[in-house]
Amino acid sequence: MDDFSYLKLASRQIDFDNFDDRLLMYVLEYEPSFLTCISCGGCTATCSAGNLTNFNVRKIGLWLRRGETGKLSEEIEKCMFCGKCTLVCPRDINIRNVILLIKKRISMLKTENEKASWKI
Amino acid sequence: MVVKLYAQLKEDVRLAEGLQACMNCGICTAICPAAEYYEYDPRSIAITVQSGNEEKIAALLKSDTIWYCGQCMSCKTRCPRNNCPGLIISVLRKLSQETGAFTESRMGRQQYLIMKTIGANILRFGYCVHPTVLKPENHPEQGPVWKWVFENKHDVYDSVGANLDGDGPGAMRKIAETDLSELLKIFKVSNGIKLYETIEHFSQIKAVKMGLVDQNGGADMEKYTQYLLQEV
Amino acid sequence: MAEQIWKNTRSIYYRKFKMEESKTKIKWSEYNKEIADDHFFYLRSCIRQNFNPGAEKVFLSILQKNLNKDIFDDPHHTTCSGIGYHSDIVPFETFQTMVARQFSLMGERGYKNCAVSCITSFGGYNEVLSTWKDYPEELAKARENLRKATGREFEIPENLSHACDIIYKFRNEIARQSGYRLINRETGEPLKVVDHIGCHYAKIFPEKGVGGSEYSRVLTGMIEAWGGQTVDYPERRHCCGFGFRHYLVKNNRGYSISNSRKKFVSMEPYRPDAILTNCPGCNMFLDRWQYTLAQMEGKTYGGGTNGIPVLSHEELAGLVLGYDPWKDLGLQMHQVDVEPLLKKIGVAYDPKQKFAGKNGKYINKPLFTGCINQNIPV
Amino acid sequence: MIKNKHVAVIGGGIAGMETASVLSNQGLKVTLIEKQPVTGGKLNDWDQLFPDFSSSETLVTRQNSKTSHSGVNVVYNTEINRIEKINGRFELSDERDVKIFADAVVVASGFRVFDATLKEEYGYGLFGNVITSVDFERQMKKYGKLLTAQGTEPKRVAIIHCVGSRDAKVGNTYCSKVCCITGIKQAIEINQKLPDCEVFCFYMDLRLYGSKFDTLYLTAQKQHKIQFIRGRLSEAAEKPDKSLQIKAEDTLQGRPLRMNVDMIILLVGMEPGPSNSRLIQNNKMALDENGFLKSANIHDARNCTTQEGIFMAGTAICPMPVNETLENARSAATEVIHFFENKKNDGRF
Repeated sequence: MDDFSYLKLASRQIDFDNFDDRLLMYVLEYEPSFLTCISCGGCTATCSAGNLTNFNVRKIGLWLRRGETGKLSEEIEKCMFCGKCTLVCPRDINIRNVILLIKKRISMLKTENEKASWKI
Repeated sequence: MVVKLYAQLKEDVRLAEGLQACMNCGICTAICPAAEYYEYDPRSIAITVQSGNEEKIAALLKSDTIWYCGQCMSCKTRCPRNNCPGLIISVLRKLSQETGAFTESRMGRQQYLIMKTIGANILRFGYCVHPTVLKPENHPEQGPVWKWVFENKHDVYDSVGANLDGDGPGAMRKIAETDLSELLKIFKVSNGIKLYETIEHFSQIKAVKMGLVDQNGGADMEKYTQYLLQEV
Repeated sequence: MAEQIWKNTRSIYYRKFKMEESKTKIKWSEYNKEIADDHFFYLRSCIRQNFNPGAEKVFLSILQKNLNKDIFDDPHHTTCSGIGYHSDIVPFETFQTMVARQFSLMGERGYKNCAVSCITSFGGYNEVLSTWKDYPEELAKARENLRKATGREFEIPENLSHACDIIYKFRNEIARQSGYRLINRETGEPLKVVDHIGCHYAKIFPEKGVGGSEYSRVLTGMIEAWGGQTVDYPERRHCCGFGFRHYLVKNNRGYSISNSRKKFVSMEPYRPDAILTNCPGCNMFLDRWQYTLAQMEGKTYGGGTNGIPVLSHEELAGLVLGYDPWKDLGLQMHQVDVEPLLKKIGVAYDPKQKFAGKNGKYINKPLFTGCINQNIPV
Repeated sequence: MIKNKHVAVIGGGIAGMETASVLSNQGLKVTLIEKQPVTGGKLNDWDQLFPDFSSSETLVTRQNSKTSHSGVNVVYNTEINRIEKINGRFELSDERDVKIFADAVVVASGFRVFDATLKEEYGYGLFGNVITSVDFERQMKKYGKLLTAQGTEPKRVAIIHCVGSRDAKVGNTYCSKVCCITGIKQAIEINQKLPDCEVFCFYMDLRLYGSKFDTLYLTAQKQHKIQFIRGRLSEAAEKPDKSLQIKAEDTLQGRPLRMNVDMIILLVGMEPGPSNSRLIQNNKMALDENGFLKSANIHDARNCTTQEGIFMAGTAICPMPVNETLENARSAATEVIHFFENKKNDGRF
């Protein structure tokens, strides 16, 4: 039989119907101010880590809202927790806390061994 | 004097047709078949070209990005500003080939393969596609029926009333030498042959750079072809 | 003389027209394009004549014998090089000159209307004509190139129609002559047919398609005129995934199959009896990819081991008009068996003749047909 | 002097009523001409107004009583097709050749709602669960909540901005100004009535220019969990269960996005009124590049048409919300009085 493995491509389309919002719900429970993010990018512009790496705080927020736990668990490690993002946010969101919460929940997951079901 | 890349893009009449003014809405990316399966975003292509930024355009010309578009032109139908990102891509690809930048990306380098197959078919058969060159081993997805057609082509085409390699009209008829020579002359006067030669020229340079050389140190294009076929 | 006036005024007029056009609110569902009535110059398709030569033969026959029209099949015409153009190895300048040569042959034979078999060519001709209207310098260059290369001159065609436009135009006449309806013989229910319109039919120039681009009527009009039922499905307008350079390079074919798969997944719940296409590439890909996907996934999207039969407008018209599925239409060249559809319609056919050569000559058989080899489990 | 002057106001929507009652209160003779059997115009169909969720009906009732108290003569069921200046006065006529003579005219003929069937790819008119923002208002007025075509409560709704606005494909390149805030208002209303329903707004830019508009945006996010996705809707298609598959780009990520929703609401824009092209025929009025009535000067003679003695008010000039329409109508009245008091052209046009 022919080997058709060369034909397999992964879809990049964001599929809202298969969207895992558990991490988002956790963050919103403790930091409801995150609801008001308008993706302006003020945080990214001032970000200490972002000036040294390709870390993008605005995208952290987006990925959180799109249930992309896998991407988050890697990216989040680049944050230096300087807190400048929180200072500049026009919606007064405690972004530093949002990132801390993401980190905390993900490390809890790792110990809880839930990883498999979370697609990290 | 170095002509700016953006100025060169604008020389092609298709750029004005493809890019009037983009307002960054993403309606094109939403339904783009390539955006779903590749790291590709036609909206950002339009925005980059619109910016006229030389560095960014130069980077695009060397990138895989411009080779992801499948030219379905679905973007044209939807754009609220009557732009056509697919047409912008055609212009970028043209410049990428003319400047040799295409050999800097994996997807771009494939132009050599296409020129050697479809490009050669056009001048050899007068058709883009011909059953003698559609070998089942290179087209396993074509399935057992095509394999049967290929292996019994004269009988099969004959049985359905086609005129494979025959004189006169009909499906898959042989194109007369006089017509083929007109095609070749058209390719000569309209820069078609020049483009084939350009692709060949830059591909050879790339092959040498990659160490794919023959005993005399010249480009070994057979090795290069094999390399491209494997490259993923 | 008319040509001269066209040349002098068209550019200014057209620019103005384009601006006004964008102000005009077009109700596409009510839009009709102009399709010539008779005297066509036929332009073949590289892909169709290669994979479905019977479709082109039957198209000529339907026009000449069933509809009593004049259509000329000129042995001198060639590829338009459109596949090369869209995979970027043929410059736009060369493509324009190739198109100009086809027009020159047309004029030489005394024809003014093109009947185009291929959707890529059809879109390409329209792109070239639109460019010549907008940029007279491009037209002048094409004239100069063609003259220099071949000594030929050419005229702009009066009408450019795709073969499916012509079948659409005469769909009711075909229905009157047809011996078969797209109705399930056993249940009396109309057959469910999904359409797939080739992207370059109307996505680039909606005004060149019957009913525009979003809900083109060109294929649904045929289905309904011949008794069938059309089915709308979410990915109806999505590209089949040919992608020119993507199919041509083996390592890129994942793009092609992934996009076709999207369509099959989307149409599966409607359980269509057939897929109707107007583009030679789509017709071939939607047939072949069903086989490949079944080999990869172990299932088909049409239930069973066969898949959903894929037919082009010429093939479906030929079937309802009673042309022989094998000798005339060459439907044995499809991977997905068309027999389930033939049985539903009630088309008479001889199964023994399917893979027979001319005059019944034995020429072997494919290893298997349909999507899954029933003798070897996947 | 002014007391003897007769002003004809074309259009009995809120703009026409406001201008007419102000002029009448100033002692002028005013005839308000309405094509429908009732005044109130499009607001008769609206449920609640942004940004304060006040009742549209209450506003129309107030306008109606103000109009009748001020002594405006209202003519119903009459659609003016022709305005011609004859012997220094204006002759207005409808297709039955009913004639009304006036010393000045105010055109307050309003706008036309964009016909969403022109955006075929959104499936309005084809799919039962694709509705417009106008349909939404009617539904809210009738049933008090949003229901799908199948009569169920939707679990997920997408609100689509810029339908028929900022779109060269349908010939409208301008912004309709009111849609963004209407979308946010409607999103909040859905959440209030159906708290379990997820609401998404697909936008290109959120043009929330009004002083209270951005606050409403914040409220929508904070209290009503409305989600905003930056990307213009490319297509909607019906699935076998009558829900809708929609596609847009999440432009902030640069990735295509697909979503299944129970309903979509198209925020349809404002188009030039259908009578504009007829009204300008027999006088010096003109249309602007978008087909609305052209102002003599968009800064300080916005209510003056290019025909001396013919004025205009409200959305006949350009898209505007209710409160601006009323202000604009009062300023039109001022222009009329100015015209009668001082016929000199002060250089504005």
